[in-house]
Amino acid sequence: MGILLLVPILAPLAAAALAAVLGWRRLSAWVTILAALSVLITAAVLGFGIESGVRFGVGDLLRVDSLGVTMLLVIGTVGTLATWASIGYIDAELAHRHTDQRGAHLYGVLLPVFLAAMALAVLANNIGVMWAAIEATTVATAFLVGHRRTRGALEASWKYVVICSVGIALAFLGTVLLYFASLHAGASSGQALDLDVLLSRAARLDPDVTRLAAGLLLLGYGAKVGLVPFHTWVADAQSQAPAPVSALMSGVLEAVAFCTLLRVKSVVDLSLGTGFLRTGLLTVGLLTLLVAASMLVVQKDFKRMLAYSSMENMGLIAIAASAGTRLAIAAILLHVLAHGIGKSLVFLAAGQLQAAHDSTAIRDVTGVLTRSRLIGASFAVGLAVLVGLPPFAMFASELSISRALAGAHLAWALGAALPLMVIAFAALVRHGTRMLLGPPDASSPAIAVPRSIAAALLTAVILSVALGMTAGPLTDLFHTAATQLGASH
Amino acid sequence: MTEATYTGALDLAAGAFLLTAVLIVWRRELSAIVRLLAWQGAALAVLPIIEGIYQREPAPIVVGVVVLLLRAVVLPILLARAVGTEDQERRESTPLVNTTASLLITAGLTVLAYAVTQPIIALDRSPTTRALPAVFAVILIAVFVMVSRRRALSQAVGFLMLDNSITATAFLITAGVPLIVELGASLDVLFAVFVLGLLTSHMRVAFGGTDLDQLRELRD
Amino acid sequence: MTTALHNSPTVPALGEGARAAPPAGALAWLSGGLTAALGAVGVALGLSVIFGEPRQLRIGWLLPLVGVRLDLDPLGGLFLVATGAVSIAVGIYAVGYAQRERWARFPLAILPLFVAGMLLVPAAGSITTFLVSWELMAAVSLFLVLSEHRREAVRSAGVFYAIMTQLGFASILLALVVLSAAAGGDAFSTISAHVHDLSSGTKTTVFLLTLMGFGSKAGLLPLHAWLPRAHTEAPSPVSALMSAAMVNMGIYGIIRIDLQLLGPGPNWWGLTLMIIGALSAVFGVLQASVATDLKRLLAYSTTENMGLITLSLGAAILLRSSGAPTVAAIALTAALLHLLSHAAFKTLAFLAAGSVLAATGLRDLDKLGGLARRMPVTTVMFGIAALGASGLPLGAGFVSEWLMLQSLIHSPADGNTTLALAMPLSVGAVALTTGLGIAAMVKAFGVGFLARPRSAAAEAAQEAPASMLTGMTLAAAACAVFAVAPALLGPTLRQVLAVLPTVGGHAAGPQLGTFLRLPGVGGSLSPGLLAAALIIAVLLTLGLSRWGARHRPAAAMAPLWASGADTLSSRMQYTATSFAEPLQRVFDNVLRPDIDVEVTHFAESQYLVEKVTFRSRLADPVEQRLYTPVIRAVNAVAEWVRGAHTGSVHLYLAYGATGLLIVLLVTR
Amino acid sequence: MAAALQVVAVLAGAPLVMGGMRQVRARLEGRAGGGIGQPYRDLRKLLRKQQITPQGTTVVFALAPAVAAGSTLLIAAIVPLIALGSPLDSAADLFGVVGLLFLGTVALTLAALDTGTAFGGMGSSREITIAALVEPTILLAVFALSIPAHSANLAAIVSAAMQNPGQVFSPGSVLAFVALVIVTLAETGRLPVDNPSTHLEVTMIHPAMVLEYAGPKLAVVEWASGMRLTVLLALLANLFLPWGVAATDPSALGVLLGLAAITVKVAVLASVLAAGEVFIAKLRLFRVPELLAGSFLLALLAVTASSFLATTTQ
Repeated sequence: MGILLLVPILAPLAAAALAAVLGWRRLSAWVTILAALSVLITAAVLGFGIESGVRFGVGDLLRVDSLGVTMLLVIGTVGTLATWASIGYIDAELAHRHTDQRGAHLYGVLLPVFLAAMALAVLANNIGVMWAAIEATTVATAFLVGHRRTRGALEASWKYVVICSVGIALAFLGTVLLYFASLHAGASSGQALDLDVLLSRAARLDPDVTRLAAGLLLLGYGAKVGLVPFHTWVADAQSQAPAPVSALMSGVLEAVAFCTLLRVKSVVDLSLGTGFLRTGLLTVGLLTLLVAASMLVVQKDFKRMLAYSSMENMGLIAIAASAGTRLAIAAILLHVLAHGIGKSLVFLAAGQLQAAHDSTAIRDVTGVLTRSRLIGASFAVGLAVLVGLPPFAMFASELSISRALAGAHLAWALGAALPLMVIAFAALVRHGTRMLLGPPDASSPAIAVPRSIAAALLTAVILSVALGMTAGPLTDLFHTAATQLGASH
Repeated sequence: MTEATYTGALDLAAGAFLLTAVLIVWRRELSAIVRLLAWQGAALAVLPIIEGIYQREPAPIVVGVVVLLLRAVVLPILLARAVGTEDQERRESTPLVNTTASLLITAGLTVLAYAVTQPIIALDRSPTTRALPAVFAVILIAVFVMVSRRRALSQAVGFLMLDNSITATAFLITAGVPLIVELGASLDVLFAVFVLGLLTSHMRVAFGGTDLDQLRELRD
Repeated sequence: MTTALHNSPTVPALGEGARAAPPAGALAWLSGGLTAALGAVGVALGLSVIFGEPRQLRIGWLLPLVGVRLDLDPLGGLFLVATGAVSIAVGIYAVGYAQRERWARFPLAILPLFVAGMLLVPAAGSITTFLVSWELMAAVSLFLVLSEHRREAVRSAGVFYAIMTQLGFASILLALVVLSAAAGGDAFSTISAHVHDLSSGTKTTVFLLTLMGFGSKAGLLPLHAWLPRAHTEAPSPVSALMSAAMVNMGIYGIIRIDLQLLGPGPNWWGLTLMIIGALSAVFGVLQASVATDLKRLLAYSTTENMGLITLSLGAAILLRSSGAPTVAAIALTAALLHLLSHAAFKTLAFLAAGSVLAATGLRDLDKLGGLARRMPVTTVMFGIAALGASGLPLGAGFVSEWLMLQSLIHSPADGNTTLALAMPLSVGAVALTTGLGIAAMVKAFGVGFLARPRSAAAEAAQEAPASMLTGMTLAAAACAVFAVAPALLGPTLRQVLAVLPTVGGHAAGPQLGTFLRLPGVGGSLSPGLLAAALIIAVLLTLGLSRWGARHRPAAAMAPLWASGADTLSSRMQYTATSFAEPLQRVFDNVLRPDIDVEVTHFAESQYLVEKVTFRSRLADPVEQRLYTPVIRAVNAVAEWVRGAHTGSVHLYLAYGATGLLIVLLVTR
Repeated sequence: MAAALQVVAVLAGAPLVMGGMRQVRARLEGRAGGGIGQPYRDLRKLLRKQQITPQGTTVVFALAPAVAAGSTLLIAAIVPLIALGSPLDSAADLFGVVGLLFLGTVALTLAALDTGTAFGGMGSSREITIAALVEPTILLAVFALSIPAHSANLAAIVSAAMQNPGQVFSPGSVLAFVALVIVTLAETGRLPVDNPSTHLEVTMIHPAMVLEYAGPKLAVVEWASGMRLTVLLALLANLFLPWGVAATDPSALGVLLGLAAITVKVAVLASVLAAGEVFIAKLRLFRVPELLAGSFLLALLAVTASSFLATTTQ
């Protein structure tokens, strides 16, 4: 059983190795898709094969619980969509000479490495390894962000690497401090950073040191989630990265980082009580929402708009996490999954728009719905998902988050967040309408949709609708994850 | 090694560590900064070696030697290569904060570090943790260097300083993190510096320089 | 008159793109049929609940983390019936309308979904289900509003609508989750069982927030501004559904949450409702009376009527807490009856306006006219609707407005200063509303349908196809019932009233028979008898005017006097703008028209005028005073945040460093 | 029975009231006047003229006079002019009566718009403006009147006033009376709101609306406006001075007494009105709202005074 835990990490790595050998070929691309799919299948097997409970693999280096399974589902789902769409994307980039064979080669190698790093981050038992995996995602995506090697891409990747690395470095410092506290709580040096050990000894951690560690971890992983104050890379990186990579960064990477934050929170809450991180999460969550909503209002670039929408959602789940109840955690997980799929939709559609117009300015794009039914509808559905309209799942998750907040006596936070969300909604609807509706300009270029991207988009639309109707067995999974994270009722 | 020599050696290493950081803030010559960084790496490597000698354990010494190789040799060389050949690139252009103010801020940050580390020292009063404030101060100084330096390379140096200081903190308070974590972390740092170096050279091609003030095209 | 708020669409501009889509015959039948069928189901279900047992349904797996819980009681049943009935008429109408206007597939596909969403709202048995169906209804209606998205006016109306409806939703969401958290349950039944444990602060918060949210949906001031935009730009069957059925949900929310769940509230709740209701009614009708866009006029009339209903609801609360439950029951009956009759005549009005729009491509009253000869059935239909909207005898709105006035004048006079001031002022407000409402409807009917056509498009108008006429006829029949035989609704209203604690359950409501009698207070009315007597009197007059007919020469036709010109031109007629001009001048201070008169002289002489340009813009003053500053503030904050993101990596790192310092200082 | 008599009396008496008022005015202005019977002669003349339908008008134009007249007749049948207890009394209360009154106004307004002439539009626009502004005053006055009787039904109001004659001179009642007088003037198109005998088109309201009527239709219009004035004056008189109104199921003598009483009351009121009109000029159209606002205030005071008074007497 333990060996199964290695699949989500090794399968993408194998695909990367193959891509390294073969270069950008159909075969390696399909193997990459299969690798992503294998992550999804592993998640399904892990989730439904056996009764709930935490399992370990490779000694106690890897660990899977319901939260891990959920995150693997997200990685697998969005990863499959993104790798699938990558075929069409890279072909088009090659055709338009935005990249060369070397660039494509690099892309083919780094994308599965990125997936593997994320899988490791959610499966690691040791929070140090978790940290290393998260930092590895930065390294892996640095060149993906700068893939086009234009000035903008270069600038974005520099900022991305520098800002994220500083943030993550602070998280490392926090990890070190937690290790220190854990050692002094009597843990043996080899296991002091293991989650299960930390959880079992949480009550004996030195509160002063733990508080410092928790603050640094929140700040550090917050950088990767896209929370204030290290949020400044998000828009640059996600707007410059290739569409499938943007989808992964926005839909999965941020969520994975948030999942580590949740794990840390479960330890810290046991040690310090819920008050400390609650204050912290609320502060950064609300500030993030404020920044995201404001930037959405003044936005002129549709890819940056999508990036700020990610920030908005991350801010929201940070606020939700501060409630910390079972309902809140379950809602966060649903939110993350729905957001991942929705973001894939909009980013992949946006990628085609960018390819057609060679611009990402909102004002350059009009009448998409009449020009390309598929791209227009995908973008519209994606936006509807993101702004939380029923019948899509983010409506249910936002509703549940609201209930959880009110239930945790945080109605005031909800009251502060809702106007900001309405502002964000207003901005997204305004920009979306501007792009999608209306008569097409006579001079508008045709929007090409490669088959693989069309397939990915259709799949994502179907998934979005289905998830909006019912989460089926996932509901139990989410609730178990919440219980395992020590959430109260 | 006696208790007193041990404490003295630790303090000396930590002091040297802090000193290199202050000098990096002071100096503007890029090659000098890189050299200082190498010295800092050496000071960092000394910490586990002292520990190993004192405890009479080989493992920390091995770790120290690896660290020495990586931080005092490999990474500075990587950076030095990225400094490039052009003359005008060798000096830091006027920093955002002038040298005097920078040094004053550094002093302030050091004081802050002393204040902040008190809870950690309180938990474990040992010679190692007593040296912690000096190392912790470098964390703050490193961040300050990254905020105030205009050249891409100076920022990379700042990042490395940050990483050095965190590693040093780990050595001082926990005698290093578990091996697998250390391995992962070092690998990440290596790659990160590699990436930063590569980006710097790309930047030189695309922007004709490495002044980070040029990176202001992406905004709303 | 040019108004900045709308452009009068012309024939080619309408659905230009939709023309490219394939003709939607079968789809139109399917969609319209489905809509009507859903409506019929709603009516049947509603009636079965009103006169039978409450029904419940729970589906746990549907909607992740939320589940669906439906609980039907007579109150919900009443709204099911209203929504369903409107949907039947609209569904049938839509079959013809969609074909004539060549609707695209998407709006046709989601039309039934809209009805489904609206039927779910009153059926919801828990706050989550309520919120889901509420937002579903809002979202689908938004997409329907956007169906003619090729026109700029439609897009901007759609965006405006989306934002305001989301704002309303946010406030309802906050209120309801606070309520459910405080009461410790999600289902309405649980909440009502624990409502006594709530602190008055919680209740007040919930009341104010729901009032904002539901008020916005009902088009009440000051969050009404979406209504004249969205209802105007939506395709007419959709306008009918929105204006006659969807806005009712706002009232439903107020009744369900604020009157029923939170119990009879304190006095000031009632007073607040009355003030908001009165302001909305007067403001709405004032805007309607100066509007020149037919659909905009009808939309503002919706605000007016919702205001009247809210006023009555407030009066019910106030009367109940002043110890007059019987009179409170009259007020509540008036509110519910008016809601139903409004649904009937507003459906009819929008459908008739839709057939005018379909026939001429015009909504601008200043360009219409002369339709009575070209579209006789539609004209009659609109006439019936307008009569209903003006609250005159024989009209659908008469009985409910009468009940409203009766409840207001029969407040107990026991030295209660609040009542002694509130009631006469309310009577004044209702009266002014009725008076101006008459003016608005006379204008709409007289200028729009009578006289001579004012444009070529109006001249070429043709009567609507059979399915559209059938839909309208159904609505007209409903209007007739409200006008002359409201007794038919007596049992229904009695059942509904019994479940509303505001009345107390024991207080007998007014008896709706051939004669309406108000128990406890004097007052009776028989609309049926009155109608019959009036018809007899008119016939009698016609007979009397035959006196001396033997001596008359044969009847003849003659041209009208053209004030000395050769022939009477349609440009000599009064237009809607000129018709409303006296009212506009009287209410100058409220309406604040923006008038430009530009006189161009001939070059030769100062005294010879070449042309005079007159431009009058009527914007919504509430919008200008309230919305503009808010939007400006949001933009200012957004600009400030944008200014903080300069793109400098140093600055960005400095933010991080600041965060680090704060963490270090806070955690030590 | 009494109701039928009321209808007949109003039908027959309306021209007389008009003629009487014109005669009073003429005499006061120093003219000889056409005599009290002149309106009858006018009506007969008009009824024998050719029926001419203007081109382009619809059935609205044709039916409006009948609706206006019919609604007034119906009012005459409802209100207690001669005796209480009309069979239609419980079919409509004072609010219903006001509604019927407006129905007549609206019919003529629509007819004026239907002609499509500038004058028609002008007249109806002004008429409807005034009607809209009159409505609040009327309904508030109704409110004030209904307070003592606890009902807006006419029989109840009149019988309450008969049982408690002192109440007529209460402040509330007086204020309501003044308010009602003003709205009656506005509703019937008398000075200072409108000038019934003007021929200057720009100043007219009601005459501008009916400008296109001729022959028998004009007769009905004229007749209707006479009846409207008569009914309103009679109603006004009986609401405040109900003396002489016969009880329910009256004897023949009671009916005769009632008839006499109402004749006297209407005659006095009409003469006072006509005499007053000699001394006042027509208000500018945009000053009319001020007058109506004043009457609204009076009515409001009437209501509050009544309700506070009702409190103190209890």
